[in-house]
Amino acid sequence: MDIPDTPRKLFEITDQPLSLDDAAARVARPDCGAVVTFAGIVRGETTTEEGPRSTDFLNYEAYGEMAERQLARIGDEIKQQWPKVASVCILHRTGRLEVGEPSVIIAVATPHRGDGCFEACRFAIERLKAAVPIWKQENWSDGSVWIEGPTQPELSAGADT
Amino acid sequence: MDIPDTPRKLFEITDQPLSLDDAAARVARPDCGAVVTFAGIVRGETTTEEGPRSTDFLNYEAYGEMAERQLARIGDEIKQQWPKVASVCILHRTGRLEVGEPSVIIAVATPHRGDGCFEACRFAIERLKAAVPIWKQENWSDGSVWIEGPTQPELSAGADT
Amino acid sequence: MKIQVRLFATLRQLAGWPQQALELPSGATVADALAELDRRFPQLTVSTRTIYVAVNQEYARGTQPLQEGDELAIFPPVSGGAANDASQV
Amino acid sequence: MKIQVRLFATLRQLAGWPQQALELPSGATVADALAELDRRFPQLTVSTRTIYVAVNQEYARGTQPLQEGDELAIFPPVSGGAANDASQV
Repeated sequence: MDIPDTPRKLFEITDQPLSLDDAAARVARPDCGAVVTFAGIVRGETTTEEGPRSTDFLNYEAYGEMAERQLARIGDEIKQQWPKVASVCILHRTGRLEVGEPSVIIAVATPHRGDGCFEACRFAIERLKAAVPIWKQENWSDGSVWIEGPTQPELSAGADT
Repeated sequence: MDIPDTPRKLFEITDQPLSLDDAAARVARPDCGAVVTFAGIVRGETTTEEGPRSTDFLNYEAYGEMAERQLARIGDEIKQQWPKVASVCILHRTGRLEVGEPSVIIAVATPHRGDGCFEACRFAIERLKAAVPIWKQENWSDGSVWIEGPTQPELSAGADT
Repeated sequence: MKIQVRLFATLRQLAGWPQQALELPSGATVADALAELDRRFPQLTVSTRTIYVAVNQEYARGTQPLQEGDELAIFPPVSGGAANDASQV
Repeated sequence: MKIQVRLFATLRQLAGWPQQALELPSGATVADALAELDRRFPQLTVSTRTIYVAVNQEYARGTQPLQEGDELAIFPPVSGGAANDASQV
Protein backbone atom coordinates (compact mmCIF):
# COMPACT_ATOMS: atom_id res chain seq x y z
CA MET A 1 0.00 0.00 0.00
CA ASP A 2 2.74 2.45 -0.86
CA ILE A 3 1.55 5.81 -2.08
CA PRO A 4 2.70 6.08 -5.68
CA ASP A 5 4.79 8.98 -6.91
CA THR A 6 2.63 9.47 -9.99
CA PRO A 7 -1.12 9.37 -9.42
CA ARG A 8 -2.86 6.38 -10.97
CA LYS A 9 -6.37 6.47 -12.38
CA LEU A 10 -9.15 6.22 -9.83
CA PHE A 11 -11.79 5.15 -12.35
CA GLU A 12 -10.57 2.70 -14.90
CA ILE A 13 -11.79 0.11 -17.40
CA THR A 14 -8.92 -2.26 -18.07
CA ASP A 15 -8.22 -5.64 -19.62
CA GLN A 16 -5.53 -6.29 -17.02
CA PRO A 17 -6.00 -8.39 -13.85
CA LEU A 18 -7.28 -6.40 -10.87
CA SER A 19 -5.68 -6.25 -7.42
CA LEU A 20 -7.20 -5.15 -4.12
CA ASP A 21 -3.80 -3.99 -2.84
CA ASP A 22 -3.41 -1.87 -5.96
CA ALA A 23 -6.86 -0.31 -5.55
CA ALA A 24 -6.20 0.37 -1.85
CA ALA A 25 -2.89 2.04 -2.73
CA ARG A 26 -4.71 4.30 -5.21
CA VAL A 27 -7.00 5.66 -2.47
CA ALA A 28 -4.32 5.87 0.25
CA ARG A 29 -4.10 9.25 1.99
CA PRO A 30 -1.95 10.24 5.00
CA ASP A 31 -5.03 11.20 7.02
CA CYS A 32 -7.04 8.06 6.18
CA GLY A 33 -7.05 5.16 8.64
CA ALA A 34 -9.82 3.09 7.03
CA VAL A 35 -10.12 1.49 3.60
CA VAL A 36 -13.11 -0.66 2.62
CA THR A 37 -13.06 -2.64 -0.60
CA PHE A 38 -15.57 -4.68 -2.55
CA ALA A 39 -14.55 -7.31 -5.08
CA GLY A 40 -16.98 -8.98 -7.46
CA ILE A 41 -15.60 -12.42 -8.29
CA VAL A 42 -16.46 -14.79 -11.14
CA ARG A 43 -18.32 -17.68 -9.55
CA GLY A 44 -17.75 -21.23 -10.72
CA GLU A 45 -20.95 -22.51 -9.18
CA THR A 46 -24.26 -20.72 -9.06
CA THR A 47 -27.45 -21.85 -7.42
CA THR A 48 -30.41 -21.16 -9.70
CA GLU A 49 -34.08 -22.06 -9.57
CA GLU A 50 -33.25 -24.94 -11.92
CA GLY A 51 -30.53 -26.22 -9.57
CA PRO A 52 -26.77 -25.72 -9.57
CA ARG A 53 -25.12 -24.40 -12.70
CA SER A 54 -21.45 -24.35 -13.60
CA THR A 55 -19.73 -21.44 -15.38
CA ASP A 56 -16.67 -21.93 -17.59
CA PHE A 57 -15.64 -18.30 -17.93
CA LEU A 58 -17.06 -14.81 -18.49
CA ASN A 59 -16.47 -12.19 -21.14
CA TYR A 60 -16.93 -8.54 -20.22
CA GLU A 61 -17.42 -5.83 -22.82
CA ALA A 62 -17.49 -2.13 -21.93
CA TYR A 63 -18.22 1.18 -23.60
CA GLY A 64 -14.92 2.27 -22.11
CA GLU A 65 -14.94 6.06 -22.42
CA MET A 66 -18.52 6.38 -21.19
CA ALA A 67 -18.03 3.77 -18.49
CA GLU A 68 -15.05 5.60 -16.97
CA ARG A 69 -17.06 8.83 -17.05
CA GLN A 70 -19.96 7.11 -15.26
CA LEU A 71 -17.61 5.63 -12.67
CA ALA A 72 -16.19 9.07 -11.93
CA ARG A 73 -19.75 10.33 -11.52
CA ILE A 74 -20.40 7.65 -8.90
CA GLY A 75 -17.32 8.98 -7.11
CA ASP A 76 -18.79 12.48 -7.20
CA GLU A 77 -22.13 11.25 -5.87
CA ILE A 78 -20.33 9.51 -3.00
CA LYS A 79 -18.42 12.63 -2.01
CA GLN A 80 -21.68 14.59 -1.95
CA GLN A 81 -23.46 11.99 0.15
CA TRP A 82 -20.52 11.13 2.46
CA PRO A 83 -18.39 14.29 2.65
CA LYS A 84 -15.77 12.62 4.85
CA VAL A 85 -14.90 10.13 2.11
CA ALA A 86 -11.41 11.16 1.02
CA SER A 87 -11.00 9.00 -2.05
CA VAL A 88 -12.84 6.44 -4.21
CA CYS A 89 -11.39 4.04 -6.76
CA ILE A 90 -13.48 1.84 -9.09
CA LEU A 91 -11.80 -0.59 -11.47
CA HIS A 92 -13.63 -2.89 -13.89
CA ARG A 93 -11.99 -5.49 -16.02
CA THR A 94 -12.92 -6.44 -19.58
CA GLY A 95 -12.22 -9.46 -21.77
CA ARG A 96 -12.12 -13.07 -20.69
CA LEU A 97 -12.23 -13.75 -16.95
CA GLU A 98 -11.77 -17.15 -15.38
CA VAL A 99 -13.57 -18.47 -12.32
CA GLY A 100 -12.14 -16.89 -9.14
CA GLU A 101 -10.92 -13.71 -10.82
CA PRO A 102 -12.30 -10.32 -9.77
CA SER A 103 -14.30 -8.47 -12.43
CA VAL A 104 -14.78 -5.31 -10.40
CA ILE A 105 -12.96 -3.78 -7.45
CA ILE A 106 -14.07 -0.76 -5.44
CA ALA A 107 -11.98 0.93 -2.75
CA VAL A 108 -13.10 3.74 -0.45
CA ALA A 109 -10.83 5.56 2.02
CA THR A 110 -11.94 7.63 5.01
CA PRO A 111 -10.16 9.05 8.06
CA HIS A 112 -12.14 6.78 10.42
CA ARG A 113 -14.22 3.65 9.91
CA GLY A 114 -17.41 5.48 10.91
CA ASP A 115 -17.00 8.10 8.19
CA GLY A 116 -19.05 6.27 5.55
CA CYS A 117 -16.52 3.93 3.93
CA PHE A 118 -18.76 0.87 4.28
CA GLU A 119 -21.89 2.66 3.10
CA ALA A 120 -20.13 4.39 0.19
CA CYS A 121 -18.58 1.14 -1.03
CA ARG A 122 -21.96 -0.56 -1.04
CA PHE A 123 -23.53 2.41 -2.83
CA ALA A 124 -20.83 2.26 -5.51
CA ILE A 125 -21.49 -1.35 -6.48
CA GLU A 126 -25.26 -0.78 -6.58
CA ARG A 127 -24.86 2.26 -8.82
CA LEU A 128 -22.31 0.55 -11.03
CA LYS A 129 -24.64 -2.34 -11.72
CA ALA A 130 -27.48 0.01 -12.59
CA ALA A 131 -25.88 2.59 -14.83
CA VAL A 132 -22.35 1.84 -16.03
CA PRO A 133 -22.24 0.56 -19.64
CA ILE A 134 -20.60 -2.83 -19.18
CA TRP A 135 -22.02 -6.19 -20.27
CA LYS A 136 -21.15 -9.71 -19.38
CA GLN A 137 -21.35 -12.81 -21.53
CA GLU A 138 -21.65 -16.03 -19.60
CA ASN A 139 -19.96 -19.09 -21.08
CA TRP A 140 -20.85 -22.65 -20.15
CA SER A 141 -19.62 -25.92 -21.55
CA ASP A 142 -22.53 -25.92 -24.02
CA GLY A 143 -22.90 -22.33 -25.13
CA SER A 144 -22.83 -18.66 -24.22
CA VAL A 145 -25.28 -15.82 -23.69
CA TRP A 146 -25.08 -12.07 -23.19
CA ILE A 147 -26.61 -11.21 -19.82
CA GLU A 148 -28.97 -8.23 -19.78
CA GLY A 149 -29.40 -6.53 -16.45
CA PRO A 150 -32.73 -5.39 -15.04
CA THR A 151 -34.20 -2.49 -17.00
CA GLN A 152 -33.76 0.97 -15.48
CA PRO A 153 -36.85 2.74 -16.86
CA GLU A 154 -35.34 6.19 -16.31
CA LEU A 155 -32.42 5.33 -18.59
CA SER A 156 -34.40 3.72 -21.40
CA ALA A 157 -34.49 5.64 -24.66
CA GLY A 158 -37.97 4.33 -25.31
CA ALA A 159 -39.41 6.06 -22.27
CA ASP A 160 -40.57 9.03 -24.29
CA THR A 161 -40.07 8.09 -27.94
CA MET B 1 -6.94 -14.52 -5.80
CA ASP B 2 -6.00 -18.11 -6.55
CA ILE B 3 -7.41 -20.68 -4.21
CA PRO B 4 -4.42 -22.20 -2.44
CA ASP B 5 -3.79 -25.95 -2.41
CA THR B 6 -3.03 -25.95 1.30
CA PRO B 7 -5.45 -23.95 3.46
CA ARG B 8 -3.93 -20.87 5.06
CA LYS B 9 -4.93 -19.59 8.49
CA LEU B 10 -8.13 -17.55 8.57
CA PHE B 11 -7.37 -15.92 11.93
CA GLU B 12 -3.77 -14.90 12.36
CA ILE B 13 -1.55 -12.63 14.42
CA THR B 14 1.63 -12.06 12.43
CA ASP B 15 4.66 -9.78 12.34
CA GLN B 16 4.68 -9.94 8.52
CA PRO B 17 3.20 -7.24 6.22
CA LEU B 18 -0.49 -7.76 5.44
CA SER B 19 -2.04 -7.92 1.98
CA LEU B 20 -5.67 -7.50 0.94
CA ASP B 21 -5.20 -9.80 -2.05
CA ASP B 22 -3.80 -12.46 0.27
CA ALA B 23 -6.74 -12.12 2.69
CA ALA B 24 -9.24 -12.26 -0.20
CA ALA B 25 -7.55 -15.40 -1.51
CA ARG B 26 -7.92 -17.02 1.91
CA VAL B 27 -11.72 -16.58 1.85
CA ALA B 28 -12.19 -17.43 -1.85
CA ARG B 29 -14.83 -20.10 -2.52
CA PRO B 30 -16.15 -21.31 -5.89
CA ASP B 31 -19.71 -20.28 -4.99
CA CYS B 32 -18.79 -16.82 -3.66
CA GLY B 33 -19.16 -13.81 -5.94
CA ALA B 34 -18.63 -11.07 -3.36
CA VAL B 35 -15.71 -10.26 -1.08
CA VAL B 36 -15.69 -7.23 1.21
CA THR B 37 -12.53 -6.21 3.01
CA PHE B 38 -11.64 -3.68 5.67
CA ALA B 39 -8.11 -2.41 6.20
CA GLY B 40 -7.05 -0.33 9.19
CA ILE B 41 -4.13 1.82 8.11
CA VAL B 42 -1.53 3.68 10.21
CA ARG B 43 -2.32 7.35 9.78
CA GLY B 44 0.43 9.91 9.49
CA GLU B 45 -1.82 12.82 10.37
CA THR B 46 -4.59 12.83 12.92
CA THR B 47 -6.97 15.65 13.74
CA THR B 48 -7.39 15.97 17.51
CA GLU B 49 -9.11 18.45 19.76
CA GLU B 50 -5.71 20.09 20.25
CA GLY B 51 -5.19 20.39 16.48
CA PRO B 52 -3.33 18.22 13.99
CA ARG B 53 -0.87 15.66 15.31
CA SER B 54 1.79 13.73 13.44
CA THR B 55 2.62 10.06 14.06
CA ASP B 56 6.08 8.60 13.39
CA PHE B 57 5.21 4.92 13.67
CA LEU B 58 3.19 2.45 15.75
CA ASN B 59 4.13 -0.63 17.72
CA TYR B 60 1.54 -3.36 18.14
CA GLU B 61 1.80 -6.01 20.84
CA ALA B 62 -0.57 -8.98 21.03
CA TYR B 63 -1.37 -11.84 23.36
CA GLY B 64 -1.04 -14.00 20.30
CA GLU B 65 -2.61 -17.32 21.29
CA MET B 66 -5.60 -15.68 22.96
CA ALA B 67 -5.98 -13.11 20.19
CA GLU B 68 -6.22 -15.76 17.48
CA ARG B 69 -8.78 -17.62 19.57
CA GLN B 70 -10.82 -14.41 19.98
CA LEU B 71 -10.61 -13.70 16.25
CA ALA B 72 -11.93 -17.18 15.47
CA ARG B 73 -14.80 -16.53 17.88
CA ILE B 74 -15.69 -13.36 15.95
CA GLY B 75 -15.82 -15.56 12.85
CA ASP B 76 -18.22 -17.92 14.65
CA GLU B 77 -20.42 -15.03 15.76
CA ILE B 78 -20.57 -13.79 12.17
CA LYS B 79 -21.66 -17.15 10.81
CA GLN B 80 -24.41 -17.31 13.41
CA GLN B 81 -25.65 -13.80 12.63
CA TRP B 82 -25.21 -13.96 8.82
CA PRO B 83 -25.61 -17.63 7.89
CA LYS B 84 -24.89 -16.95 4.21
CA VAL B 85 -21.34 -15.79 5.01
CA ALA B 86 -19.13 -18.54 3.59
CA SER B 87 -15.79 -17.49 4.99
CA VAL B 88 -14.15 -14.87 7.23
CA CYS B 89 -10.46 -14.00 7.53
CA ILE B 90 -9.01 -11.62 10.13
CA LEU B 91 -5.30 -10.80 10.16
CA HIS B 92 -3.58 -8.46 12.62
CA ARG B 93 0.01 -7.41 12.44
CA THR B 94 2.36 -6.90 15.38
CA GLY B 95 5.67 -5.09 15.78
CA ARG B 96 6.67 -1.78 14.25
CA LEU B 97 4.34 -0.37 11.57
CA GLU B 98 5.11 2.65 9.46
CA VAL B 99 2.60 5.25 8.29
CA GLY B 100 0.49 3.89 5.42
CA GLU B 101 0.84 0.23 6.39
CA PRO B 102 -2.23 -1.83 7.32
CA SER B 103 -2.36 -3.04 10.92
CA VAL B 104 -5.50 -5.12 10.48
CA ILE B 105 -7.23 -6.68 7.48
CA ILE B 106 -10.63 -8.35 7.48
CA ALA B 107 -12.10 -10.22 4.50
CA VAL B 108 -15.62 -11.65 4.25
CA ALA B 109 -16.88 -13.75 1.33
CA THR B 110 -20.53 -14.41 0.44
CA PRO B 111 -22.29 -15.85 -2.62
CA HIS B 112 -23.97 -12.48 -3.37
CA ARG B 113 -23.32 -8.94 -2.23
CA GLY B 114 -26.63 -8.81 -0.36
CA ASP B 115 -25.77 -11.81 1.80
CA GLY B 116 -24.24 -9.82 4.67
CA CYS B 117 -20.63 -9.33 3.58
CA PHE B 118 -20.69 -5.57 4.25
CA GLU B 119 -22.46 -5.91 7.59
CA ALA B 120 -20.28 -8.81 8.76
CA CYS B 121 -17.07 -6.98 7.87
CA ARG B 122 -18.16 -3.95 9.85
CA PHE B 123 -19.18 -6.15 12.78
CA ALA B 124 -15.76 -7.81 12.77
CA ILE B 125 -13.77 -4.60 13.17
CA GLU B 126 -16.09 -3.37 15.94
CA ARG B 127 -15.74 -6.63 17.85
CA LEU B 128 -11.99 -6.79 17.28
CA LYS B 129 -11.48 -3.36 18.78
CA ALA B 130 -13.57 -4.25 21.82
CA ALA B 131 -12.33 -7.68 22.82
CA VAL B 132 -9.18 -8.92 21.07
CA PRO B 133 -6.04 -8.63 23.25
CA ILE B 134 -3.87 -6.37 21.11
CA TRP B 135 -2.36 -3.05 22.15
CA LYS B 136 -0.83 -0.21 20.22
CA GLN B 137 1.95 2.09 21.22
CA GLU B 138 1.97 5.41 19.43
CA ASN B 139 5.34 6.95 18.66
CA TRP B 140 5.83 10.63 17.89
CA SER B 141 8.99 12.62 17.34
CA ASP B 142 9.06 13.46 21.09
CA GLY B 143 7.98 10.29 22.83
CA SER B 144 5.69 7.30 22.89
CA VAL B 145 2.65 6.09 24.79
CA TRP B 146 0.67 2.88 25.08
CA ILE B 147 -2.89 3.52 23.97
CA GLU B 148 -5.61 2.07 26.17
CA GLY B 149 -8.94 1.48 24.49
CA PRO B 150 -12.29 2.37 26.04
CA THR B 151 -13.12 0.14 29.00
CA GLN B 152 -15.53 -2.74 28.35
CA PRO B 153 -17.15 -3.09 31.80
CA GLU B 154 -18.29 -6.66 31.10
CA LEU B 155 -14.67 -7.74 30.50
CA SER B 156 -13.11 -6.02 33.48
CA ALA B 157 -11.84 -8.30 36.21
CA GLY B 158 -12.78 -5.68 38.78
CA ALA B 159 -16.46 -5.92 38.00
CA ASP B 160 -17.09 -8.36 40.80
CA THR B 161 -13.88 -8.53 42.79
CA MET C 1 -25.78 15.31 -41.38
CA LYS C 2 -23.61 12.38 -40.43
CA ILE C 3 -23.38 10.74 -36.99
CA GLN C 4 -21.41 7.77 -35.67
CA VAL C 5 -23.41 4.82 -34.36
CA ARG C 6 -21.81 2.44 -31.85
CA LEU C 7 -23.30 -0.89 -30.81
CA PHE C 8 -22.42 -3.09 -27.85
CA ALA C 9 -22.94 -6.64 -26.61
CA THR C 10 -26.02 -8.37 -28.10
CA LEU C 11 -26.72 -5.47 -30.47
CA ARG C 12 -23.18 -5.52 -31.84
CA GLN C 13 -23.49 -9.24 -32.43
CA LEU C 14 -26.92 -8.96 -34.08
CA ALA C 15 -25.69 -6.23 -36.44
CA GLY C 16 -22.29 -7.73 -37.10
CA TRP C 17 -20.53 -4.37 -36.72
CA PRO C 18 -19.40 -2.28 -33.74
CA GLN C 19 -19.40 1.18 -35.33
CA GLN C 20 -20.77 2.77 -38.48
CA ALA C 21 -21.56 6.21 -39.87
CA LEU C 22 -25.25 7.03 -40.35
CA GLU C 23 -26.61 9.76 -42.62
CA LEU C 24 -29.64 11.59 -41.20
CA PRO C 25 -31.68 14.63 -42.20
CA SER C 26 -30.73 17.80 -40.38
CA GLY C 27 -32.78 18.22 -37.21
CA ALA C 28 -33.18 14.47 -36.64
CA THR C 29 -33.67 13.25 -33.08
CA VAL C 30 -32.49 10.12 -31.32
CA ALA C 31 -35.88 8.54 -32.11
CA ASP C 32 -35.43 9.37 -35.81
CA ALA C 33 -32.01 7.72 -35.78
CA LEU C 34 -33.45 4.61 -34.14
CA ALA C 35 -36.23 4.45 -36.77
CA GLU C 36 -33.65 4.72 -39.53
CA LEU C 37 -31.55 1.97 -37.97
CA ASP C 38 -34.66 -0.21 -37.61
CA ARG C 39 -35.34 0.25 -41.35
CA ARG C 40 -31.77 -0.46 -42.46
CA PHE C 41 -30.90 -3.16 -39.92
CA PRO C 42 -34.13 -4.97 -39.01
CA GLN C 43 -32.14 -7.73 -37.33
CA LEU C 44 -31.31 -5.20 -34.55
CA THR C 45 -35.01 -5.14 -33.55
CA VAL C 46 -34.41 -1.80 -31.86
CA SER C 47 -38.13 -0.98 -32.03
CA THR C 48 -39.18 -3.94 -29.87
CA ARG C 49 -36.14 -4.43 -27.65
CA THR C 50 -35.30 -2.69 -24.36
CA ILE C 51 -32.36 -0.50 -25.21
CA TYR C 52 -30.43 2.35 -23.68
CA VAL C 53 -29.10 5.19 -25.80
CA ALA C 54 -26.20 7.55 -25.13
CA VAL C 55 -25.28 10.63 -27.12
CA ASN C 56 -21.64 11.64 -26.77
CA GLN C 57 -21.33 9.28 -23.80
CA GLU C 58 -24.29 10.65 -21.84
CA TYR C 59 -27.59 8.80 -21.47
CA ALA C 60 -30.19 10.37 -23.79
CA ARG C 61 -33.94 10.31 -24.45
CA GLY C 62 -35.61 9.73 -27.80
CA THR C 63 -36.58 13.39 -28.05
CA GLN C 64 -32.97 14.62 -27.96
CA PRO C 65 -31.94 16.38 -31.18
CA LEU C 66 -28.73 15.15 -32.81
CA GLN C 67 -25.89 17.22 -34.23
CA GLU C 68 -23.39 16.56 -36.99
CA GLY C 69 -20.57 14.39 -35.65
CA ASP C 70 -22.48 13.12 -32.61
CA GLU C 71 -21.63 9.67 -31.26
CA LEU C 72 -24.85 7.68 -30.76
CA ALA C 73 -24.35 4.50 -28.70
CA ILE C 74 -27.07 1.87 -28.45
CA PHE C 75 -26.89 -0.97 -25.98
CA PRO C 76 -28.89 -3.40 -23.86
CA PRO C 77 -29.48 -2.96 -20.11
CA VAL C 78 -26.09 -3.05 -18.45
CA SER C 79 -24.86 -6.14 -16.60
CA GLY C 80 -21.41 -5.28 -15.33
CA GLY C 81 -20.32 -5.62 -11.77
CA ALA C 82 -20.34 -8.25 -9.18
CA ALA C 83 -20.73 -11.68 -10.61
CA ASN C 84 -22.26 -14.13 -12.98
CA ASP C 85 -25.88 -14.02 -11.98
CA ALA C 86 -27.74 -11.02 -13.31
CA SER C 87 -30.92 -11.60 -11.35
CA GLN C 88 -29.46 -12.17 -7.94
CA VAL C 89 -25.94 -10.80 -7.52
CA MET D 1 0.02 -24.11 43.85
CA LYS D 2 1.95 -22.40 41.13
CA ILE D 3 0.48 -20.40 38.24
CA GLN D 4 2.08 -18.47 35.36
CA VAL D 5 1.42 -14.74 35.23
CA ARG D 6 1.70 -12.92 31.90
CA LEU D 7 1.70 -9.15 31.50
CA PHE D 8 1.19 -7.06 28.37
CA ALA D 9 1.72 -3.51 27.13
CA THR D 10 1.80 -0.90 29.93
CA LEU D 11 1.68 -3.55 32.65
CA ARG D 12 4.62 -5.42 31.17
CA GLN D 13 6.60 -2.18 31.04
CA LEU D 14 5.67 -1.19 34.60
CA ALA D 15 6.71 -4.58 35.97
CA GLY D 16 9.77 -5.00 33.78
CA TRP D 17 8.93 -8.65 33.02
CA PRO D 18 6.53 -10.36 30.59
CA GLN D 19 6.01 -13.66 32.41
CA GLN D 20 6.67 -15.04 35.86
CA ALA D 21 5.59 -17.90 38.09
CA LEU D 22 3.46 -17.00 41.13
CA GLU D 23 2.99 -19.18 44.21
CA LEU D 24 -0.54 -19.06 45.65
CA PRO D 25 -2.39 -20.94 48.37
CA SER D 26 -4.57 -23.74 47.10
CA GLY D 27 -8.11 -22.50 46.36
CA ALA D 28 -6.97 -18.97 45.48
CA THR D 29 -9.13 -16.96 43.10
CA VAL D 30 -8.20 -14.44 40.40
CA ALA D 31 -8.83 -11.68 42.96
CA ASP D 32 -6.45 -13.36 45.40
CA ALA D 33 -3.78 -13.52 42.69
CA LEU D 34 -4.26 -9.82 41.91
CA ALA D 35 -3.93 -8.94 45.60
CA GLU D 36 -0.73 -10.95 45.85
CA LEU D 37 0.66 -9.23 42.73
CA ASP D 38 -0.30 -5.84 44.16
CA ARG D 39 1.66 -6.67 47.32
CA ARG D 40 4.74 -7.96 45.53
CA PHE D 41 4.75 -5.51 42.59
CA PRO D 42 3.17 -2.26 43.81
CA GLN D 43 4.41 -0.45 40.67
CA LEU D 44 1.77 -2.45 38.71
CA THR D 45 -1.00 -0.58 40.55
CA VAL D 46 -3.39 -3.38 39.66
CA SER D 47 -5.72 -2.38 42.48
CA THR D 48 -6.42 1.10 41.08
CA ARG D 49 -6.01 0.55 37.35
CA THR D 50 -8.59 -0.69 34.84
CA ILE D 51 -7.38 -4.14 33.88
CA TYR D 52 -8.68 -7.18 32.06
CA VAL D 53 -7.80 -10.66 33.21
CA ALA D 54 -7.73 -13.91 31.24
CA VAL D 55 -7.28 -17.39 32.62
CA ASN D 56 -5.96 -19.89 30.10
CA GLN D 57 -6.74 -17.40 27.32
CA GLU D 58 -10.37 -16.79 28.26
CA TYR D 59 -11.62 -13.59 29.89
CA ALA D 60 -12.21 -14.20 33.58
CA ARG D 61 -13.83 -12.55 36.61
CA GLY D 62 -12.20 -11.94 39.98
CA THR D 63 -14.27 -14.70 41.58
CA GLN D 64 -12.90 -17.41 39.29
CA PRO D 65 -10.89 -20.07 41.21
CA LEU D 66 -7.41 -20.83 39.91
CA GLN D 67 -5.82 -24.22 39.37
CA GLU D 68 -2.23 -25.39 39.45
CA GLY D 69 -0.55 -24.53 36.13
CA ASP D 70 -3.12 -21.94 35.06
CA GLU D 71 -1.96 -19.09 32.84
CA LEU D 72 -3.18 -15.79 34.26
CA ALA D 73 -2.83 -12.87 31.83
CA ILE D 74 -3.30 -9.30 32.99
CA PHE D 75 -3.58 -6.44 30.55
CA PRO D 76 -5.02 -2.97 29.96
CA PRO D 77 -8.14 -2.30 27.83
CA VAL D 78 -7.34 -3.47 24.32
CA SER D 79 -6.47 -0.99 21.56
CA GLY D 80 -5.81 -3.07 18.47
CA GLY D 81 -7.48 -2.55 15.16
CA ALA D 82 -8.10 0.26 12.87
CA ALA D 83 -5.74 3.12 13.43
CA ASN D 84 -3.84 5.44 15.65
CA ASP D 85 -6.61 7.20 17.46
CA ALA D 86 -8.13 5.17 20.26
CA SER D 87 -10.98 7.51 20.99
CA GLN D 88 -12.23 8.05 17.48
CA VAL D 89 -11.20 5.39 15.00
